[in-house]
Amino acid sequence: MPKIQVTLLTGRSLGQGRAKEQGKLSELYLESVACCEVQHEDLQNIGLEYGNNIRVTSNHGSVVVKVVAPTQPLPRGVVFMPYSIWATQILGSDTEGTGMPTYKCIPCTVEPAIDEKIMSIEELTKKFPRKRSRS
Amino acid sequence: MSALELTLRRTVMAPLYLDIISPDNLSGKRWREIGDYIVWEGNRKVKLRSLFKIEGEAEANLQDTLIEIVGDMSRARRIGYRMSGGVIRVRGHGGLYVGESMRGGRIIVDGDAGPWLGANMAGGTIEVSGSAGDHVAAASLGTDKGMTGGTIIVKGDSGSQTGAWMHSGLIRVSGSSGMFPGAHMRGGTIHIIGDCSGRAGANMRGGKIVLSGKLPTVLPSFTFEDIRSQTRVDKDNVEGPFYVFSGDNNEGGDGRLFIKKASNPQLKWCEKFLEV
Amino acid sequence: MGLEESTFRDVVCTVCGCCCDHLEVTVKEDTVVKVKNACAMSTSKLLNYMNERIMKPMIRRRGRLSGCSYRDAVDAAAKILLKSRSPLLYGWSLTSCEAVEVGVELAEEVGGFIDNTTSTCHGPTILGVHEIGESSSTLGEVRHRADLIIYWGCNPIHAHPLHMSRYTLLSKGRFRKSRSERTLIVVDVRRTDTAKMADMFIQVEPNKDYELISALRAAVRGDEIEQDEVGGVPTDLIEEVAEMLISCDFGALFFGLGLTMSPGKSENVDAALSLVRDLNSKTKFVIIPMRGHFNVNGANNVMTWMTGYPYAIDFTRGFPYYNPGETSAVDLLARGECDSALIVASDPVSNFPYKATCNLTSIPLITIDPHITPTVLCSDVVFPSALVGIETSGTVYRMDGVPLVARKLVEPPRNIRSDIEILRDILRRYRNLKRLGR
Amino acid sequence: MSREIAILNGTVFDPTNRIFGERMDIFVKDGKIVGSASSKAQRIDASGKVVMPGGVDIHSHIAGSKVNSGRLLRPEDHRKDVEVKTPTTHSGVGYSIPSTYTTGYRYAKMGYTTVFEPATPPLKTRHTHEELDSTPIIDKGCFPLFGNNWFVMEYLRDGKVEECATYVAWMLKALKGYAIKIVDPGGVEVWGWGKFLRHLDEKVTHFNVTPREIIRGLCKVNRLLNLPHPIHVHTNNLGNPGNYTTTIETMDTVRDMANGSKPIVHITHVQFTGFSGSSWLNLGSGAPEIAEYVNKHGHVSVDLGQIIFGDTTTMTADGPFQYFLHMLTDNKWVNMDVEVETGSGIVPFQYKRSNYVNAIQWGIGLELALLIKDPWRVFMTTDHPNGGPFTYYPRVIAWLMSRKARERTLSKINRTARRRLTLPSIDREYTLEEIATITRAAPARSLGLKNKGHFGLGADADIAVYDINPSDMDVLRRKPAKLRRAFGQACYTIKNGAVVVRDGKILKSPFGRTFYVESQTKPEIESNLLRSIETRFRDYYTVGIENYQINESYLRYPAKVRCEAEI
Repeated sequence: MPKIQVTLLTGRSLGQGRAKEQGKLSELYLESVACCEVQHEDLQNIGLEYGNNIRVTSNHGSVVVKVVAPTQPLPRGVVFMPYSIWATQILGSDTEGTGMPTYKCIPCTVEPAIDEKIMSIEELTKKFPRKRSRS
Repeated sequence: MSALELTLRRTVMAPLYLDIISPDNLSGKRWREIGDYIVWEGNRKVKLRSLFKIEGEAEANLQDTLIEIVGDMSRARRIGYRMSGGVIRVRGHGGLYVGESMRGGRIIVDGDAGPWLGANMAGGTIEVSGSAGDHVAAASLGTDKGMTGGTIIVKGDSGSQTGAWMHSGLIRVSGSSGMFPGAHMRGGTIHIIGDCSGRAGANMRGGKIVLSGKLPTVLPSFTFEDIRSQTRVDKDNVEGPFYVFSGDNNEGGDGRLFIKKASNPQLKWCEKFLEV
Repeated sequence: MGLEESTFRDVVCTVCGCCCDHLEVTVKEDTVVKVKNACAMSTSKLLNYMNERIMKPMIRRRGRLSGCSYRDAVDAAAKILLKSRSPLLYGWSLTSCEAVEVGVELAEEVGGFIDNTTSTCHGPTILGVHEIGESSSTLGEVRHRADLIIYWGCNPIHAHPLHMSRYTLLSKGRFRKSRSERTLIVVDVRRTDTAKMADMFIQVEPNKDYELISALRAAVRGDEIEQDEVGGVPTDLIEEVAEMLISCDFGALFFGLGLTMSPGKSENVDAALSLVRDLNSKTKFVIIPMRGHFNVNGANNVMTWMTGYPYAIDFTRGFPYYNPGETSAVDLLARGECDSALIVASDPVSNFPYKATCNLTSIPLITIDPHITPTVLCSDVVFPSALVGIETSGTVYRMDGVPLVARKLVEPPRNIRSDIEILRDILRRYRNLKRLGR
Repeated sequence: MSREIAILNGTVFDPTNRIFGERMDIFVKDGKIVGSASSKAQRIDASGKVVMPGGVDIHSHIAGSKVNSGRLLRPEDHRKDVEVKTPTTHSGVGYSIPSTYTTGYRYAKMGYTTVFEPATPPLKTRHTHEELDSTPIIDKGCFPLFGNNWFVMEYLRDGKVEECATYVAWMLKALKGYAIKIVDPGGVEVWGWGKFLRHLDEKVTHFNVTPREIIRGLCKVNRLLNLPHPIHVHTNNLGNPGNYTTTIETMDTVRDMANGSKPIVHITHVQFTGFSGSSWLNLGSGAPEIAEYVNKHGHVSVDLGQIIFGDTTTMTADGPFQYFLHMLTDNKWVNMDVEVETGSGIVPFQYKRSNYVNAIQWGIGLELALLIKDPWRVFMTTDHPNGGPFTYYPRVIAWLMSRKARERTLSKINRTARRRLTLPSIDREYTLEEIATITRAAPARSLGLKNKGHFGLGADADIAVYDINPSDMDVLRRKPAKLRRAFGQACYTIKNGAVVVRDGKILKSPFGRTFYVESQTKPEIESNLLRSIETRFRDYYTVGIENYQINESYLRYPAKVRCEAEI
């Protein structure tokens, strides 16, 4: 399988900002945030087209999202995901003693995941562990 | 010398404030008295006895006092706070703020230590057999004075901002270090034997940082000075050769950065400034 | 409020830290029907705030959330907090200062941690300020005086859509009348839509902001930079920019999460604050963080005047203690140190890193929020609440610390209370239970 | 339910009513001083103790955006002084910039019951009120800043004093402010460009008006509006050697407007503007000259701004001065310029006994207090937290009352400074009635608070009982530590008729009122004004005029002070 090393940025986008106010269970929200912007040549390197699903993997986790064209030009080797529960699946909790986890400049790999499904919000929330027994 | 042994009885799921555990507080105390000491576990006050099995005896003389703590203390804070003598040995994770404001004596952690190891330390020795977290020897928030004396030895890795605001003393990290070792440093020595993630000596005004491993790049506010074949760290000679930089010029600083030549071929560009 | 159509003027927007106060909102039959002067995000919020609302309190029973009475929910919440040794109270940026005040009182009473979303947006900025201070001003100063504007690691076109037109580049000030009297420099890793408007765009390599600022500081001091390029930017260009910074009459540096969220975090901000401080010995320069989340600055302010500290406050020992990295939400959760959580007007399950979230969902979780969010889906007790600035009024702080009142425009849905009421009721119930020895 | 208290057999000091240490009883009913009480009254035995009206602080930075920025800047300041939650009090932090609750408690513990925040940027005054509302026990108020306000400067440039007065009246009403505060007139506007203004007659860039014109103009405005408190002036050139001449010039520039015996200008923290000499090396005390001027001219009052040796946080609306202090000390620095109105700066600072300049400063404050003869025109302040935290007031009182206390400190300060100060040769020791005057009666009168600072019938029942036996005064003067302790921990503090402190412990913490003035101008004048500033307001500010104004309902317990304007 082709796989590329990239630097992941997460951030706000106008689409995410607008869709968030529509409701986080809405189709529009999933459309606008369960995605990853990848630069065109990078995408060709792994033999994919916009609209395919990809798997983004960091040291801390892995998630399947749709690959979309950058709304704002990206340099090569840099990919962008809007803030969302999909992006946080692959973020680490280390804060360098500042309280702030690293949301930007995260080394990741991107690979095709054409046949894999993008999980919905409900599915993702169910993935989290169940309650510890209340003692 | 006999040891006072504290063995954790149960898992602790809340922050545990153990600043009371130091030879200064416990030397010469009977175990019954020690068991009655109250510490905070989250928002509850609990007796030391309910947390630890307490065995052995604390020597009457401070310098001879040995406290052994057994268990995972990763949620504990400030073991050895302000201690001035004696020995604490933690078998397990040492927790946060191990040896904060320590003035003398020795702390040994057989395991990892959390962030703020030896913060504000003024004297004594801390040895960690595993890795340490961020802000080793740091200053408390808002102040400009971190470590002012003593020695910290970390056998594993250390996190970012190792030795930030350090004024004096020695830190030696055998493994690699995160970003910003010696940030805002005013004096003292930091030796990192492994690699460093970058930005060594940012805003330093004085002191010395010796990097034996790889450093991605030197900050642009440093000036290349020279190549030295070796340098001294504490009483030892460390073999180079080293590229020597001075800075941080942005702070009008006069700190020294020793970067091992052999590990850092990417810094070869600076050799063009060598006076032939 | 009546069936008549009525229009509110000078309405304060409740989306980002710009707190634009010139919105015109038309209301009919307790519904917003028209919004004028607002940006896309704001319009979307005002027209869609009824989407996915929670309409009644819920409690998790046998693994499922189901409706319950308000009293039962208050009781359940109070009991969770009463049992807890280290509860975490998190959120606070989408609510009013008045609600935050009650929140701090609750945190003190229950002996818990209170943190606001600052810790995952501009927390590092505050840590930088602790060390360096800041040379700052209100946005109006920039509008009237600035002839040089820098956006660094932020993208106002997307995140603060009216920032440029109301306060900076495109605004009309007393001493700067038009766009042509101002210069815009944008520094970013991407050529963002904001960058497209710049007179000069500097593309920095990811995670090289610190190096670039260091180089700029050196160039401003007049030091020679020995490297040919820094962070992908040629040294000649850096020197040119430094010259621009020194020779302006009034410069303003706005920075965003590009600095606070990249590795280095508080040190990145530290460098930017130092750069601006240094520049003040040559000209006038101010720096303003692009605070994002509506009233996050208000939450900082309230916490600061009540406790001395802006966020990440530890009340477990009965007095305020503060140390982000130790007492901040993500770190507490990552270390598994909290045994219950109360989330107000925030969605940490969507925003926190995976490991921290896992610990959050595995402890008893109380959420107060107007909308269904992933955090709500993971909660044990859920309170629906009224939206500040739409269904209830309250004080909010703009990114530059200008306080405003966000007004009530419509009635909230039936039986939906404000954050203040809910928090007060939980506090009251908690005190009663405690007095009764639970 | 009527709440009655009888304070029996105390030695009462009520300078306003010419009661100087008489053994008498004070009665309280429903929050007011009354002539007698029923047998149901709570009885407080004050025999062998001193009874004074509650303290009134005319100038203390306790609330608002710069105070909060100071808190934010200094976690290290809070860490060393914390207050733990008790059944009657909230937790908090203290030292130089205490949190709001702690501020209220600590003032009350010293027997202070009224405090004024002396500098609020109008645009951020809502913030000031939020903090004042969060400060328990004490009554309070705030002074909005006018000395660099664009509208004010434009009106005065154009000679439109009446329009300016209408504007100021509207602002005070809109902001719920209490008095006109002037800080470094014109200088802060110039600092908006990073520049400095040095003389009273230097033109303000772009505005074609001078500091002298601003001060004179606002003094006239104050008179036209009949405001209860005179203009409250922080002069130009603060912190510069030789600035005592600026201070005297500032006082003198309004001399011709004097009106009977009532002061028309209040110069605040005059210690900071009482430097003689031409450099830091030959800095001296300008206190004798200033005191001489004050002694000769009834139109002036001053407060001290006494410094306390130790660590503190300086904060003022004087942005340029704070920048200067930052450059001097290399300490961290916050600057916050506020559009159209003002600025502010914050720098942590340490006053050292061994430092020549600091020692001179310490001497200036005390010399002023001791050389100005009329205690009704000099008030005790530390310009909290600029000179030092307000919690050090007992120390200042001890210095004023006890020569011995002064000598002890003098023996430890910089030797050159000691040689150059007049202080060692001053014998005066304040009496208890003089202390009662400079800490309560006089500031209350200066503020025009008719029901504060005295025990006349109907006055507010704000009372402090101190463990001082007046017959032991000679002993106490030799043991200043006892004096300090007594003034630091009131036996009783009664606020609004309720016992809030007993033996230095908080019993309960009700919230006090917020005073603001409404000077009634003719209605048509005000509506004309609003019409005329509407467009300009939009051009000047980044908020709408609707959102700028603060409703009375925004305050927890508003207390309006009315006055009649002459326009």
